Amino acid sequence: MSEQAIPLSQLIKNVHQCINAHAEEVAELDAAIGDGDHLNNLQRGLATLESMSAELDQMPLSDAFSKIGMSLMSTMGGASGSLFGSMFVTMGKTAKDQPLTLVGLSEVFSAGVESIKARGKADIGEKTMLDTLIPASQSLQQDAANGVPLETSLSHMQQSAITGMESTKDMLATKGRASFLGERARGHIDAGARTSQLMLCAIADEVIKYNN
Amino acid sequence: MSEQAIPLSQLIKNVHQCINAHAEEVAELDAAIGDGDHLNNLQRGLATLESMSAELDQMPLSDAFSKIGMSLMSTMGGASGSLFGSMFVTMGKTAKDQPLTLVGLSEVFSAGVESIKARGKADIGEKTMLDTLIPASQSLQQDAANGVPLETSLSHMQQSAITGMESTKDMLATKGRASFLGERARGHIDAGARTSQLMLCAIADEVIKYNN
Amino acid sequence: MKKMINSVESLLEESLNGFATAHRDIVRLNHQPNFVTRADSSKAKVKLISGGGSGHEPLHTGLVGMGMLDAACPGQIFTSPGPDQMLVAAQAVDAGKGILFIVKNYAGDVMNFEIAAEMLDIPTETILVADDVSLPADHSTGRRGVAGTLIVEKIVGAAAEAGANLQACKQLGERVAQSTASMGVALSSCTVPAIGKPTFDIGSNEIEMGVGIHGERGREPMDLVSASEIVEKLASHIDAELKPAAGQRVLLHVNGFGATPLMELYLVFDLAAQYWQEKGVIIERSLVGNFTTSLDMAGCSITLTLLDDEMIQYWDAPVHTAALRWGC
Amino acid sequence: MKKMINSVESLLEESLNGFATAHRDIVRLNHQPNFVTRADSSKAKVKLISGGGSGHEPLHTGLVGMGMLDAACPGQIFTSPGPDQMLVAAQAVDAGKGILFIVKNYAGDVMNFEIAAEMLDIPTETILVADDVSLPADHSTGRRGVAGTLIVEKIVGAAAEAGANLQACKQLGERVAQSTASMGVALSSCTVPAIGKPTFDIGSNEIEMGVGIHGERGREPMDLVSASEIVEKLASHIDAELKPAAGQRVLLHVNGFGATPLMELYLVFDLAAQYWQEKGVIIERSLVGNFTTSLDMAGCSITLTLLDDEMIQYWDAPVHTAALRWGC
Ligand SMILES: Nc1ncnc2c1ncn2[C@@H]1O[C@H](COP(=O)(O)OP(=O)(O)O)[C@@H](O)[C@H]1O
Ligand SMILES: Nc1ncnc2c1ncn2[C@@H]1O[C@H](COP(=O)(O)OP(=O)(O)O)[C@@H](O)[C@H]1O
Ligand SMILES: [Mg+2]
Ligand SMILES: [Mg+2]
Ligand SMILES: [Mg+2]
Ligand SMILES: [Mg+2]
Repeated sequence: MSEQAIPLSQLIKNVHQCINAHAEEVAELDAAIGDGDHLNNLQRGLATLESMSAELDQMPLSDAFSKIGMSLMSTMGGASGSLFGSMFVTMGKTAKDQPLTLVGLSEVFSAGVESIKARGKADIGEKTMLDTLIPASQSLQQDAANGVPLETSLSHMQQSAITGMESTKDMLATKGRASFLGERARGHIDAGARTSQLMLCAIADEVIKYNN
Repeated sequence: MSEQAIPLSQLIKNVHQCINAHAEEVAELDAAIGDGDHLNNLQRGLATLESMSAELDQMPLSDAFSKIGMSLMSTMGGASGSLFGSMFVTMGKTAKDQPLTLVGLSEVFSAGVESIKARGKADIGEKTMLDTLIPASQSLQQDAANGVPLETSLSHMQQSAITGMESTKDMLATKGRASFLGERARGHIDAGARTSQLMLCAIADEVIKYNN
Repeated sequence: MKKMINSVESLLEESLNGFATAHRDIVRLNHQPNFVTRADSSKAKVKLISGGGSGHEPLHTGLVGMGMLDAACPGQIFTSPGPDQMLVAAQAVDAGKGILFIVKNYAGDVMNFEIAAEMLDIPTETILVADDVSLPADHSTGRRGVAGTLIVEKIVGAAAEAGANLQACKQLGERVAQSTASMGVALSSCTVPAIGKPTFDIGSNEIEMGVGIHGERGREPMDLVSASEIVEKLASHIDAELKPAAGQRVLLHVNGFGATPLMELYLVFDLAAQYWQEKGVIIERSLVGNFTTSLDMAGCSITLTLLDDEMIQYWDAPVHTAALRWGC
Repeated sequence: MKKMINSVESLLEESLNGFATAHRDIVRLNHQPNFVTRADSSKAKVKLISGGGSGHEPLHTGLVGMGMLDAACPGQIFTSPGPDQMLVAAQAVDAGKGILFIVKNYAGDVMNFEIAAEMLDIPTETILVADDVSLPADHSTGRRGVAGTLIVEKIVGAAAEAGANLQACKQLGERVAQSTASMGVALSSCTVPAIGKPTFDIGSNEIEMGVGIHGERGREPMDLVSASEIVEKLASHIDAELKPAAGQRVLLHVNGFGATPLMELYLVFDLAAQYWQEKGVIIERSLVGNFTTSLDMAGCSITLTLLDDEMIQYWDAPVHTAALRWGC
């Protein structure tokens, strides 16, 4: 896989805009059951990606993913920086051996999500970003395997991401800062689950638009 | 002068009650243009005096004044502790040589007020307790010299104390903490002027009641 | 929000610059990536590196210097540093005797230090400090690392200074960490500059028991009670964990979160010292002040460490950092 | 009001007890009247005694010890101590070489120390510190004494330790006091426990320039501006007073009022250091932290002292107190 189907710069810009549009909500989610810095961490990371997006557009996708991963790690910091960072670094490695097809991309995404599980020693149901990412990735993999058309696959994935994100609301947290609050964390959506969902949806929207 | 015309314990109790009844107002005056501790300083001093008032009743007036002065200095602290303390220590010294008459007492009081002027390097018009004490003392001295009856003299003194206290409202402060505020101190009555007036009025009321 | 800053974005850099200027006899500051090292890193010894989100000052930058840390990696406020900070800091101070990372047990810190260790090709060991007993020992993420971290850093720092090797340092540090328990209470939230308002609302008659150090809510809110009752509650949790016997020597550390007057911290110390003295425990060493802070949060934590001769000797050994200094 | 206390009445005593227990290697506490002395007062030297209202901790109790104060007399919160405290403290530490009182210029402190000096029949001298340049030099009460007091106490403390006599100590102290200027800014009021609510109201976008250290309002309220503008304003007042020439060596002290994060204090230090460095002034020594506090007030003050060789030597001399320690 080497050519970019849709310029990364465009996706990054859209993701960044989407997060900015939900800034207040995201800040409040992490303040409610975390330490309140998630919005800022993410914005710092996305601003960095945006500042180097012209360069990213010129790179093979696998190198671009690696570069994104390293940049997110160093500019975001925090739990989410190491997790999103690990995800893209792993996606960079995996993308080398995969064709630029829906099947290939769904494998790359799935490998990225696995690396988050490994790095965070976490799984679905722990009230983290994984509650968005795992169902989204599974939905995409399944649709790709079944030859579901791109646009339908993407909107299935969006739906899975939203359902997963919403499922965190009533969970007890067992990973991340929210776990320290015990029962008090119930009733709040996890910040990382929400931003993961927002970003996935923004990317899917953009791809769908680009393909029409 | 050796016998107490009216038990000091009774005066102290009344003064203490009067200050407690105006607690909130006094606290706010010192908070507005001072540092907010005047009420507490005074209450601490008065509580100590009340706790030893049985003992004070048994003493010659001059010794009682000296003891009151030393106690106020050590339990009140602050500017007002050293000033009220100096006043009573001086009154104790002066009372030794004075008859227990209105003339004698007015001389003792006046000497006490003079010692505040000396210790505080201050005079009338500087927005301090002296704006209550100097006019009150002068009124008493004048009435005593003119042979005005006790009750009338005391109510004149009360009136002078009130007028003096009220005069601090529009003054610029040149002594005490309020002086640091410049023009911002205008419009507020000085805390020490108010408590001095309250105490003088409480004493006078009690003496008038006692004599009727 | 009221802060003496120029902008949320430049706060950390400007503050680090001021720190480095004020303490240029002790430290050097590196930019991009940010880390602080001793002014002189030449000594051949095990190098101690700690770090974490900013906003806890003087932890950890203020603990860099002779007898304590060799480097500290400050992240953004309440945000773990990225792995490149630890990576480059380790390369900068390495003297061939290995690197010991001292990490507060928070997901972000743990993962970022872990990534750095994986990227380094010099020998590293990691001590995880997890002293916050407001969480049960079997909590799903492990307990948080809080004010006890300073005690681990001081004692292991002295050992490394005295020439202990990497394994010895790690073992000592783990022994200190296991002998240390902390618990904190918040009277107010703090205000993270990037957010611009208090992280959580708290009633005027309410406190949060069992808080960490990131301005987050505690385990449970409760009514504001007397200092004696607060201390009793904190101390009994710590006591249940460490179970000091009569005659046991301890280090008692009362740590302010940033906005609590020293008068109150000493009052809390007084009550905590009484609590253990009544059990026959010996308050052998003490430390009172704002060391592991949460910006402008009001409240404090109590930390107890069970001491032995070796720990006392290393605690007393000379230290020369911005925030702790004695013996030199 | 949220405070970790048992009662307003017992706060001071309990806090002093905790202080004395935590620092029993350095100090002894006397009750009724309250004062703190060094653990060992036997040395034949000029004895330095300071004091003032409580609520400014670590000033002055935290500055008692070798190389600095011999005794400190803490009054109630923001209330000068009574003369009996200074009287008995002086008698307790006197070693026949005289007593030097170091007094912040506030009416209450001045008068109570004055009364004590009149009552004592041993030789005494007094240094009045009046370093707050937010007031004009000809202010009717003189200027207030604020954070510069610590600098006078450190330098004269070292001189007394080295054997300087009473007159020499007084002269040196006055020289330091005259070479020192300070100015402060408040971002919040503080809450005096006995009052139970903030001393003054302040808008959410307002600061008070030119505050003293008793939680009182400043000379003028102004809009919250950037740290650079705040520092420019404070520094220019100080500069106009001391007029340091290019090449002049100075001590730059940034003092927190109690609730300001160390991050912000270092940022202020950075800006202040730049201000004078741009004029060619040499920041020879520095001190950043919460030393002269106003309970839980947010804000800080900047203090500058023009140094000469003698002052530098005494500043660097060993000191061993609860709050300042180096060289030993
Ligand atoms: N162990 C973990 N595994 C997966 N996700 C995690 C883990 N810990 C935290 N997270 C995610 O990270 C998010 C918080 O990120 P952020 O606020 O940027 O970092 P920090 O928690 O260090 O302040 C949480 O909302 C959660 O979704
Ligand atoms: N130099 C002075 N001369 C006369 N009265 C003074 C002087 N300084 C202060 N006062 C009085 O003392 C009062 C303040 O007392 P208090 O609040 O108890 O002490 P402090 O000012 O030390 O906090 C002022 O309201 C004023 O009336
Ligand atoms: Mg967070
Ligand atoms: Mg007052
Ligand atoms: Mg964080
Ligand atoms: Mg006062």
